[in-house]
Amino acid sequence: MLDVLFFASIRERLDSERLRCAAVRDVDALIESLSERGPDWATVLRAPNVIIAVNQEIVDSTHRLHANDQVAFFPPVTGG
Amino acid sequence: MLDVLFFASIRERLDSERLRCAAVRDVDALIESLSERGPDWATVLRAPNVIIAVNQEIVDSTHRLHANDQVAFFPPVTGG
Amino acid sequence: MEAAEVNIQPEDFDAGIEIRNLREASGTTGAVASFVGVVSDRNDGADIESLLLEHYPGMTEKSIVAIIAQAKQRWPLLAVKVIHRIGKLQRADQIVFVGVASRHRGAAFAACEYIMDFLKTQAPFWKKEKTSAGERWVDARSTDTEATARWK
Amino acid sequence: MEAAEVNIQPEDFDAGIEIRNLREASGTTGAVASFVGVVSDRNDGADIESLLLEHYPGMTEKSIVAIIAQAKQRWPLLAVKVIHRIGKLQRADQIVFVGVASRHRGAAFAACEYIMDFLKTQAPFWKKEKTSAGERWVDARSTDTEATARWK
Repeated sequence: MLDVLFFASIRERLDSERLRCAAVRDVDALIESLSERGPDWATVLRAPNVIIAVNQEIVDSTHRLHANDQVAFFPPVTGG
Repeated sequence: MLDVLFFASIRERLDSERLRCAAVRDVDALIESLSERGPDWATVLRAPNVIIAVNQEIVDSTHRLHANDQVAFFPPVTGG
Repeated sequence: MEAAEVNIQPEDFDAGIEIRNLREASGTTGAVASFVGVVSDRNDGADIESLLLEHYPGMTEKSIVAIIAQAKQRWPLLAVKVIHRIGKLQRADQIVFVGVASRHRGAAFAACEYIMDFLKTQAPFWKKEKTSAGERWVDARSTDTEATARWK
Repeated sequence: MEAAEVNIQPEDFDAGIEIRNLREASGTTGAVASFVGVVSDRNDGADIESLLLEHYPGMTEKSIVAIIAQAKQRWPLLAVKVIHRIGKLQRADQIVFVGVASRHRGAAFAACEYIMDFLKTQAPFWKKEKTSAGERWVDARSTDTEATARWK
């Protein structure tokens, strides 16, 4: 299983903070699988400025996934 | 009269902190006049890194002097 | 016990205590440069009433530790401290502290600004502003991205 | 009453109080960058026991006020504070505080470093070190002169 997290505006737009889903080949395949959850999901997760982190390291959508990976989707950061 | 001040290593080498002397045309003339006070004075006051301030503004040795000017001689600064 | 280099916390901090700790952490340090970020009263033309700071627990600490490690590779640093607040903050509240001790003032200044610049663009924090017109997520600034580019 | 921007004093200072004053001096400031200089334990290969700081009363304040005015012409600053100690200082004592508040962190960092760089090369202070080998006047450093040159 994958541990999938959403933060900030993405969390709000998807109305989802965290979910678990079956392991797939890579992040692109995960987005494809998540897109079945609602009409907004593909738009939100494919937006050009979305940042993807796997196990808390920033990656791109071709990143390969493994069982128990933690995958996070979030907008550009605005701390400090 | 001029109010003449010496600081730090210059004060120590001349063994003088402050003196008053008759107004002269410019700083060069003041150094010439002060040089009569002892064999070291011309050497110390003409050393290439000596800084001259008149009325607390940095000047060069051609600076014209006026009655009641305050003239200071000091080495490169080392605060901070 | 050595204090952690990175604290993510809802509580306020005392910059004076942090600067004193940085001075003492390394004997006689020479130089401590520091930065305190404060909640602004205005942003993008609206009055800010309060701010909600969300973060990604775990990754936040990890990303700041990595930024500090990069800074230590570039400059000879003796001690570093980063504190970032989370949760609800009011106008004029302190948000972030970055302090750097070094023997050399140039290194302390540069590393402090480097850490702030990368924290702004890499550490997973998000600000939601409450203004008179309602709530909104703060947009990332292109000037912040440019600020990191000059360190390349 | 507004506090003076420049204090030349034998007494120690509390950087935390100064940073708080800078934050409060200008409502909500956004950014406060600050610097604390500390008496080093070593200089030019000798252990330093203590330091005597001499200055030129009157000109010191005037030169720092002029440096602050130059910084305010270059950057949009909300508040500035400079404290420099004089007299006898021990190893690890604080010597100097420079703090700058601005809405913009880049301006706060740059102005703080600018003021320190010019204070080092223009404000009439002189350090006499007491080492195990005796007393000596500290030599001016060419690196400090170079640090001001880059602001031209």
